[in-house]
Amino acid sequence: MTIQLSHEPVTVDRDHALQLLGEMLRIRRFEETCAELYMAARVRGFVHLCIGQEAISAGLIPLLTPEDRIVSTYREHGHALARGISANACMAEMFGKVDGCSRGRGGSMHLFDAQKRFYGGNAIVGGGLPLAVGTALADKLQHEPNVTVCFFGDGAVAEGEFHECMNLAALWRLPLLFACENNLYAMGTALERAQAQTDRLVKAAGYHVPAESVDGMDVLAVASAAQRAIDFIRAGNGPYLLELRTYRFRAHSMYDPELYRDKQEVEQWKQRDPIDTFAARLLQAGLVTDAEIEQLRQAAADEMAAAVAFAEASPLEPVEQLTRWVYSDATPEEQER
Amino acid sequence: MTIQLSHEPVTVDRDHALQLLGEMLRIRRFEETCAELYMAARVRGFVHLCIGQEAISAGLIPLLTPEDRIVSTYREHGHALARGISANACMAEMFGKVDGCSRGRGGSMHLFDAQKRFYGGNAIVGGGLPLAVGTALADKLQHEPNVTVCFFGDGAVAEGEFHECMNLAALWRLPLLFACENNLYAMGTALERAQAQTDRLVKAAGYHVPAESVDGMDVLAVASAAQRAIDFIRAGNGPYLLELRTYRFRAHSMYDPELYRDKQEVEQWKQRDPIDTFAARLLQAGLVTDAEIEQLRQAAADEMAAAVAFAEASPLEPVEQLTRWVYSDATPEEQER
Amino acid sequence: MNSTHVALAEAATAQTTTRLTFREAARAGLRDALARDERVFLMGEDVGHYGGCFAVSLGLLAEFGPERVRDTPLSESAFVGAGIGAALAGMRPIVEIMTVNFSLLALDQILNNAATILHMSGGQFNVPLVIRMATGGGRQLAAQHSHSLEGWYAHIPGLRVLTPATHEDVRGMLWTALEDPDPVLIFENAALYPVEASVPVEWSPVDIDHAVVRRSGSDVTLITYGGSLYKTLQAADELAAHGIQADVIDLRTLRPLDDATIFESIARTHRAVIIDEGWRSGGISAEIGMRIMENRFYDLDAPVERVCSAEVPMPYAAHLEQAALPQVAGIVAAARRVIGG
Amino acid sequence: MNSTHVALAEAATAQTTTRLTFREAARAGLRDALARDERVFLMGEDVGHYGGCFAVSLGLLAEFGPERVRDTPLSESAFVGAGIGAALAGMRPIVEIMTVNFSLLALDQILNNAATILHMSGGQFNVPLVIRMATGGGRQLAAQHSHSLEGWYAHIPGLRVLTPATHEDVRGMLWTALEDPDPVLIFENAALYPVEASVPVEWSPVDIDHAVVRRSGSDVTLITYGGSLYKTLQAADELAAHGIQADVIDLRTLRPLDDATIFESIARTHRAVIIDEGWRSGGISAEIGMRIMENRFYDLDAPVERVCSAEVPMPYAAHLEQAALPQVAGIVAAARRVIGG
Ligand SMILES: Cc1ncc(C[n+]2csc(CCOP(=O)(O)OP(=O)(O)O)c2C)c(N)n1
Ligand SMILES: Cc1ncc(C[n+]2csc(CCOP(=O)(O)OP(=O)(O)O)c2C)c(N)n1
Ligand SMILES: [Mg+2]
Ligand SMILES: [Mg+2]
Repeated sequence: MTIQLSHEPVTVDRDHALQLLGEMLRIRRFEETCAELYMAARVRGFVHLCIGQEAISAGLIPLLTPEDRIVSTYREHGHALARGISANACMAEMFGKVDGCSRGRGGSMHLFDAQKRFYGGNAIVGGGLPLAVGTALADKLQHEPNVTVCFFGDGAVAEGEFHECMNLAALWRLPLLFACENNLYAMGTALERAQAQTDRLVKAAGYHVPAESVDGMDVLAVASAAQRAIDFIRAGNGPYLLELRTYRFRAHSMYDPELYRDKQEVEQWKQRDPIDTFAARLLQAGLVTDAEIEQLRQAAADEMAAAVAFAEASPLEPVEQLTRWVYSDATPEEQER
Repeated sequence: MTIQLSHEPVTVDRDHALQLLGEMLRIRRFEETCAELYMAARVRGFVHLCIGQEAISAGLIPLLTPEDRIVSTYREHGHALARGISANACMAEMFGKVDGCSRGRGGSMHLFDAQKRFYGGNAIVGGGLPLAVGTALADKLQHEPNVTVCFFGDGAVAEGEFHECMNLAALWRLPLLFACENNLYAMGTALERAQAQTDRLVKAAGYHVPAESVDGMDVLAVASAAQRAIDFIRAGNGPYLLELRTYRFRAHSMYDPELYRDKQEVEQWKQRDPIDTFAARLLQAGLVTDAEIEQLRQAAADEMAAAVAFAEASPLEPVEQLTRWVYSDATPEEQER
Repeated sequence: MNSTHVALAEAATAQTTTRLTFREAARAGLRDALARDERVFLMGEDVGHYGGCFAVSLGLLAEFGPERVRDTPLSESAFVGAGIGAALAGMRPIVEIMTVNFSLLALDQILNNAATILHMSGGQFNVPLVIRMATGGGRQLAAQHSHSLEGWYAHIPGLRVLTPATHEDVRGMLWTALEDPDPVLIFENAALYPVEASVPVEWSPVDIDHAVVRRSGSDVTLITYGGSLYKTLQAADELAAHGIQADVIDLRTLRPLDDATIFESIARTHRAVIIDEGWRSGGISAEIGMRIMENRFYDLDAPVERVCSAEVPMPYAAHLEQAALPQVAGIVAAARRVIGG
Repeated sequence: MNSTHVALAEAATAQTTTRLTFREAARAGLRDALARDERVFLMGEDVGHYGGCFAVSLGLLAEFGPERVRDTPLSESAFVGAGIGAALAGMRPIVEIMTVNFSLLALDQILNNAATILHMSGGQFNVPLVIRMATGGGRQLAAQHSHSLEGWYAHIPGLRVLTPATHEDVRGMLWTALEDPDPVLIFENAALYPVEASVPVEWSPVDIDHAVVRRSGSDVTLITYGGSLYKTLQAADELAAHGIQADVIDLRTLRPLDDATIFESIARTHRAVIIDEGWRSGGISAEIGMRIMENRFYDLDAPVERVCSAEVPMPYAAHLEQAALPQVAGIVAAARRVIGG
């Protein structure tokens, strides 16, 4: 069994279990595909994989309504896929194609989808937090019962924006879930070399924000804690901080000699792979069969292969459109003013 | 007797008492003079008075060595005078004269003195905190036993810089005293309308920084707490946060209709005037006489009258020197490059 | 400054007029916006209980309540970013930053988010946000409260930069700005706040696409905006006394620049001086001059000149500060030089 | 890019040479500085254990220890400000900001403190601080990692802005910068890091006061800096093939600009094109052009032209990004236009 930081027993039925497992497998396969494509120089730029962290996307995001809002980081493939942005649109974006979810302008770090209320991939560490305060404020002002979820890393906690935004959200009782994906490193900087106080709960107390720390490698624990947090927020009680304790199995981005951590540490965490451990639990409990898991795996593989084909077939944005959307309504010629 | 938030009994002898009282009276008189001069349009710009807050400067600053460093705010007349920048130099600065401690370039908000290691008057709220981290870091790297004191207001605590700097100072165990002058308002914004967590001790715990809250209207309480803090820091234990609970009796700056607070609240706080209450205590204890207090008052009046005369007599910086010191060694002509 | 200015405002209208300060005109714009559209709210430090650091929003809290006239803590990055987020989610925020120097704390949000998200998202997310801030020197507020960075902001694609100089513009531009689907920065020269003028009682949105010729002449083009407009008009008066007729262009919008109005004037005058309270090197004055060269080189009878602020952090002392700022005498001298004195 | 570049570096020296990348040259500069002066330390995100986000500082932690190669948390404003404070208190800090876009988080400290304190204190406190950061596009890093804001920074009085383009400059300028009593910003175009060249084994500080003519010609002046130098040299080769000889000026320092070198060249060529990877409007290219007009108007045979980046947030897709950046063909075409093709 996995280590479980949250307390209460979590129950899950077969369909739900398969859905959670399937989502994690989709994300994993998407990212493994990206890594291969990157090696083959068909995807470029900075690519940050969340391999190892999939339980967070799979556990939390399906709890949201379609009207809820998500603000994310450059490590957002999992969030985007779990939110329902199609693998096709995500993959085409990796290829810089016009059918990408940001028309090829964003790339891996900047997946956007207005329909899904997915406010991007933000690649300024901490830069999404103020936006999330704003979307939550808008919902509050418009009396909409929506929750905004803002994902950010352990490293982002050191930025002034974290502080300012925790305070604003608490002061104004905004419907905002601070979802801190603590994977113990900010690039090569271990948490304890970056922050004097590593206990997120004590930190949250500095803003009168309720907080919980949860095993982010356990999709059920994530779902259960996230549900508590979302219920709390939707009931009008203001913001909530969820610390999702996790680990990234891969390099920070595609370039990274990983001088800053032990191979052994990585191996130990891999024992807690959110997919393998969950699958093992389900098998042990007799809830699903090996064949069913294999089927999910195959479905993910097929989906991502199709996504690659889709992305390859997608055209490029015509170069004449380069200056389109610097301003909203302007034609390319007008933009040049 | 005054309300005393700090616990231990404080003892003070006659000379020390007179010195503390005298310093507060100097600061008070300097600022009353500034207010008059402002009304007469002989001092301009933004002028922020610390009337009501004098116990902080008088209690804390004399505990420092000449090698210690001070980084301050735009409300820094008291800090500057207590640090030993002459009233002449401060007053000439208010007049924008060449004998001003910043040669007239700074004005009320930007008093500087390299010899006194007084790193300014900073008028960006929170903007001095990173500088103070830097001077403390320099001392640590150079194995100098100095302490940096950084003054800032309650309002500055909301800025990201407070957060980043508390963390850096704690992480690196820097010899830095965070001296928060909590006068309950940031311009017109009451503390509880600006900050979700108003308990500074809980906030400091968010950075593993030891902290103490002290009655900033009681010069002895200030001195006693400050000594504890400075001893702790100088012993190499890292930073310390001191919350000095105080009140400004005047407007935020010279322009301010004071719509945001009750006259009654101001009157109540004036009952706790740091000068009057301390004088009363000393008289009651039979430590000083009325005549001695009157003498101090007169000395302050004389000193400030002389400072005005000095400032008036001081010449203006020649206009040809306008571009001097944009860069260090350049002549005005070179600056124009 | 007053006489030219009043004349200007009064010439502009034959309607019923009322006298008010620039501050009151700005406030009237805010009040109209709040009354007109429920999605509009004003947010910033001390906009509510204090009444605004320059008293621009005085009284609006009582009128519209604390949800819509929202005091913020000292957290420029967070509340500017919150304005962006609120705009993305259906609101029409007006964010006030007290002074342009403080806006640097929010520049990451302004450049990396507000100006960028529309393009980076492939056109999906526009940011209908208005940010207002005070700018400019002349009030002895020294080096952290007195700069003029509006021209510098005009470097950033994705932003619109407005610099109202007249009472009608400061009142009416806000309306137009709020109708813009993209982020608009409005820079109000704080030295203008106390200035009184007569303005029409009835009023309407102000064009933010075009510069306006505030005075016509055929000998030289004087190009300016914001607080420098009045000095420039005064210089034009002095030049007229010497028989030199100046065309005075008030740019109003620094991004995008209205090249056509500038070029049309140059085609008539063949000479130009740019007056800008910002620092000279790399300021908006350089861009304007460069565009004139690129597009109207063969129309020019002399090199374009600039009258800008000295390249110094603004000093406190009055005599130094005034020496650092553009002045009427300097404008007149530059104009005479380009005319070939 | 490589061939021109290598030729350039090799032509420059008759001494014993060694081959290294631009990254290694930058590292060599850092190592020398750390070894030479105890007051020097390097501070920034991931400069230590990670080895630097672009591997520039790889190995320096092991060599100099964690006090002098100091990893910081993600706190740009605080650690840049800490660099200023440490400089004020006797150290010679080198602060690294990973990428220019992130520097916006520290702009308040850079402008309101670093650039201002000397003047505001009446000459008492100078700030001997060096800030290094990566700049530029071309690596498909999209709109929050790819801009070229060095020209924009050059607007700020009190700063020096350096843009080393060659291996010798990136190595030797650090030395000179550290000897400067005032804040110096060094912008390293990240696209250059992997480029190899031969450089002398023995080396010395590099002049940061003067631009340098990298190639001589009398038909047209091409003015550039940083990453665009190589495209410009390539364009000069192509022009030469058409019988047009270009003078290529590498500015090296964007503030203060070395006007004399520019004007001297214009006096010979009477024509100029400015090539700048920054955005066009209000960029350093405008300032250069404007200065040429102000000072050498009557020397010019044609308006000065600019080849800049398109005014868009940098897109990810390679074809769009390349279309946004200055390219050789565009430089050649502009040069031919000013020559009157
Ligand atoms: C403001 C800013 N500074 C630095 C960077 C470079 N950078 C990108 S990701 C990263 C580490 C962030 O760590 P964390 O918040 O823990 O998220 P993780 O990458 O671990 O998911 C850094 C330093 C950046 N993108 N933005
Ligand atoms: C970054 C910044 N934002 C806003 C201001 C305007 N301002 C000057 S003082 C002040 C209030 C600060 O309050 P506090 O920190 O409590 O200090 P106090 O004035 O009470 O001493 C404000 C909002 C500023 N100077 N700098
Ligand atoms: Mg992390
Ligand atoms: Mg206060």
